[in-house]
Amino acid sequence: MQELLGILEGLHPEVDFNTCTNLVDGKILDSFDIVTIVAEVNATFDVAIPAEELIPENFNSAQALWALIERLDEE
Amino acid sequence: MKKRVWLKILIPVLITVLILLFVQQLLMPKYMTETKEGAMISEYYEKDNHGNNDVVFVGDCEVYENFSPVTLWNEYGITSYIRGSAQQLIWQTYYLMEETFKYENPKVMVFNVLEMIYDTPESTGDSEKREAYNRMTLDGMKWSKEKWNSIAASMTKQEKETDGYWSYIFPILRYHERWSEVGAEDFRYLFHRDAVTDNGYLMQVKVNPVLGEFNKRPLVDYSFGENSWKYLDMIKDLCKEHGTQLVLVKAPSLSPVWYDEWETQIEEYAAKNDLLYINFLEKQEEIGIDWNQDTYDRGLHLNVYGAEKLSIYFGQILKEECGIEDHRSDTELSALWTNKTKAYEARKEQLLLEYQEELDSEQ
Amino acid sequence: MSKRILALVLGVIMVCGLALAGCGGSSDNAGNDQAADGGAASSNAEEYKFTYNGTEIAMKAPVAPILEALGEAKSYNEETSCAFEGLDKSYFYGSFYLYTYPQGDEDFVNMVELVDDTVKTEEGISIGDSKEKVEEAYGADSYNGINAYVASAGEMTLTIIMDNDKVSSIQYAAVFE
Amino acid sequence: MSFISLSFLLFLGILIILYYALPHKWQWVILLIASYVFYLFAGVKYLAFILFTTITTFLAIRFIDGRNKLQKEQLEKRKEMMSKEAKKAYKKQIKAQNRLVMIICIVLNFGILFFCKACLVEPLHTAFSSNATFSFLTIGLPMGMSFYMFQSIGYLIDVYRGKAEALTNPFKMALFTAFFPQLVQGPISQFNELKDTLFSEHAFDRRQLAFGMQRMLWGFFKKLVIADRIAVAIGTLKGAEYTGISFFVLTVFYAVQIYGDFTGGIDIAIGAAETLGIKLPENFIRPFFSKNIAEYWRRWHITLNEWMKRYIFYPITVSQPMLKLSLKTRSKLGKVGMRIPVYIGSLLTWLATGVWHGFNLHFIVWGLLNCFVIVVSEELAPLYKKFHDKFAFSNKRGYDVWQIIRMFLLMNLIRATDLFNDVGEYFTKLGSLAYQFNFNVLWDGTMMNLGLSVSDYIILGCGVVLMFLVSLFGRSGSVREKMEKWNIVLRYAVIIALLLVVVLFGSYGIGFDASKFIYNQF
Repeated sequence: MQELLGILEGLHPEVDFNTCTNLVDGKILDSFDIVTIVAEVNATFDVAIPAEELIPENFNSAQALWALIERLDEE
Repeated sequence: MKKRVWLKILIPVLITVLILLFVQQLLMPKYMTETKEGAMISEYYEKDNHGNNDVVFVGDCEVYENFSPVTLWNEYGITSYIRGSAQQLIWQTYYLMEETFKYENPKVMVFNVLEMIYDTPESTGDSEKREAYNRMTLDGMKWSKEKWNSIAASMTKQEKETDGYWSYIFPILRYHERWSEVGAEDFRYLFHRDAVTDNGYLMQVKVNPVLGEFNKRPLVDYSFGENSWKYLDMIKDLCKEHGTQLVLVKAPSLSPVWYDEWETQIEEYAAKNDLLYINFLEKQEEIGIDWNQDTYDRGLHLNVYGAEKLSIYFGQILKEECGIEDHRSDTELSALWTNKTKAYEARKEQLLLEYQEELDSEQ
Repeated sequence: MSKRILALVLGVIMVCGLALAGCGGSSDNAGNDQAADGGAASSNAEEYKFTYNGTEIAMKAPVAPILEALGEAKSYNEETSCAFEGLDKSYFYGSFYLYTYPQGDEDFVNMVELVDDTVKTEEGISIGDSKEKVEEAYGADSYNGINAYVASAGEMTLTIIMDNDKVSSIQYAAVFE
Repeated sequence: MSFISLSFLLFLGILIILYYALPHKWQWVILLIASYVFYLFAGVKYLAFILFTTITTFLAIRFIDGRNKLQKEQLEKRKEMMSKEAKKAYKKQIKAQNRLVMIICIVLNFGILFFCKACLVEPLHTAFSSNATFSFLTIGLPMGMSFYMFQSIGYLIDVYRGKAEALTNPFKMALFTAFFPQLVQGPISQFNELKDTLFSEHAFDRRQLAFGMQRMLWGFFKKLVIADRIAVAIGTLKGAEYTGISFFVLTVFYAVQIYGDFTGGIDIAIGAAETLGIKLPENFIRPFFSKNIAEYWRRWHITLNEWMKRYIFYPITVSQPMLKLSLKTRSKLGKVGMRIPVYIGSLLTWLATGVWHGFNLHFIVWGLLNCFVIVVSEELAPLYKKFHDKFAFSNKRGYDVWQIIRMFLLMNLIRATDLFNDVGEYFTKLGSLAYQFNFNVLWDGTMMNLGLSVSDYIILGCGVVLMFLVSLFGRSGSVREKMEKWNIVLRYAVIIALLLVVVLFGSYGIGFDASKFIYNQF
């Protein structure tokens, strides 16, 4: 989780990712950011997030994203 | 509660419709001082103009500028009306005839055969002009099956592609761009019109003599179109059905030139169907037309002097060959036509006055 | 996994697209060529003109300079059209008629009719010429199957009416929509 | 049947009456029938195309759904017997079958789309040059093909991905594909967004009906009064002799036209659906108030860009080869290398978007230009930031306005590519902006010879100001909801006035050229 927060803060240092829950709906993350996150996650956790999971619900908060990573890691 | 909801919908809708109707009324051209031809079709519906006509002429300028109903009354006691409009085409004539039978059952219908030369709306050439002519003939008609059919038969390709029927149902769609031209005339004639004709006759008093002979340019094809024949048959059948005698005429207008090949076709048709056909071009001498005096536009149409001469000549035929009776002893009709004659004389006087002023100012 | 598949699908689409783009290109060209071919008869080809004593008379040309060059007409006539402004005029010069139509304040050439054999078309045809001569000048294709040769170019047509295999009338006319 | 016709209004009026008067459980069936009636007006021969898409996608969806159900059944039944690996292998096998069916369906459909766009829409060129009111966004031969196809293919992929339920009723599939308001020029809806509102029952709601009609009226205003009126001038300005500042004027006029035309059309579509109680997704959110191109594309033609993102950009950029590539380039190029897949993805997406608009070089150039500007500005973002940190702008609002104007002008230049079939011509004109400062065209009478009269300019000027004010007014919430709070007389007065403006000042029908009619007294 800390590593994930590190990735996110690397992209948007001005956002508090611990509390923010509308990263996509609030237009903080755009599609370029999302794709960058996917690449970073792949590099860091060796988890490939498929295109169908690139939906706002999974990216609106750091928690949701972490949950997604854990779920995919299990499969 | 329920009632109030409906009122809330109904009142704004009603107001909107009323405003739109008013604006439409304002924007439609009135044709009172310019292009008077546009106001003629609707004049027929005036109370005194229909219901007891012995003879009804239907057609284009070759009838509405060449025959004078007031002269026919004063000379022969014949009641008549001309349902004319500019460049009226044969199907428009047919539907106007059909509509006329809903208002009266005349003894004679007169059709001018020059209309046979146009087979389709496209065959008249300039489609923009054609559209304007369609408007002048069709907008003035009251709503009826005949109007609808006439619209269907008349629309140009461009009209069909744009608003089609809709612009006849809601003329505001056609005239909406007139907002920048609205003038005093549009307000003055918002709810009424003046008579621009005398029982359909559009009077002209000017004198512009014929310059020279009109050239008979050879044509590739002299035969009338299929559509023209179809409607001529329909006109013939319609009159027969109503027990009305159909009289074919060719007005004495020198132009557009009337070809011998056309004459033959009409003569054959008249003979075959036992119709009376009079080509006034061949009777110029008997009628007494003087092309130096009796035309206002160099031989295309007669002026009032020529029209009166032609009416006197034609009245004789109507009386003798068609058996139209003299109604001058009918007091009611007499009163009506006395008024019409007065209006006619007044108009003639007025137009002559204007013409004189124009001539004076030119000198 | 699905994304790879989609990438693959995209690849296929792209290839498909490029292939068809090629097809599109060729069909476009075909269409254009066709238009050009069709145009030979109706739009692109040189319009027929009548030249009289060095004065060129083209359809829809402003008539004022032409009238000036031609000098006084032998006779003149004018016609109105119902309810519309302006006059259609005709001028007779002995061997041909010149007809005009009004637009705005000016008149333009509407029609020219040749009436005797002292004048001829630019292709050398005059009244009384034989059928063969006409076909040589305008092609047998232009025959309307009844009695006339009709050659169209641009916004005009040239009509040559035959009577007993001899030219009886030659008419240039502007074409309107 | 065009939206811009009384026939359409009559059609919609009859539909609304039937829709609310007949039992509400039939509503979706009525919509289906109405949609096909609407489609039939475009021509019977096009029916085959839409039926083909409907049937193929439906069959593919049924197959995928059937396989998934079978998989679930099997896994349930043999829960104990199968090892984890066996389960995985089985799932993979099913997935592969599904994938194959999906691909066949997509290739079939897009194959037809490409064929039609490349070979049937040949008159595209002529449509552009001869008819100035034609906008490339309404391409459709057959009508609406790009739109309904994207919508159903999107749905198919969603089903494959397990993100959308599979319809079992083919007629519902037919309605989803052919729902008439979105047939003409979108929006492209996602199944999950549309299904509830489209298939459910809607009670008559006077407010909703009024709102829908108001939105349509506003759309008619934008289309008829603004876009169609300015179209004449655009046709003229495309001429070769108009370069330099005249070209600049063209780009601004084109912005006005395309905005009026496209957002107006979408307003009519969304409004028409709203009268039936159906909510379509928004396609525009005040796009000209964007501060950069990337933002502009998030606010202009949203549903198409969303589609491209979901089904092209993401799948490409997060595909295995791309991720591997990203790892590789990262080790060599550091953080920037990480972004290589993003750029490749963007490039391909913009190419696809360009091709979607039409098989023409200028559309491809258009796509590439957009892509280029977005990528460059994205890459330069840190630089900008440094710059702003150093030179803090005292006037934040002023800077926002500057950004908006800059975006507007830049986007105008990019957009102008689709005005010229000949890309060379576009670049020639673009280049002339660099050296030809013929500002005198603005007052030397050139502007009066474009086919627009003084009154046209006045109407256009007032219309544009009105659109601008309404956009400003709408930033803080729905204009129609705000108007609802007004006095009823004022509200109706405004609406009736707008209706009159559309009827009178709309550019439609056969013009009445009174000058030709002057009666001749001689």
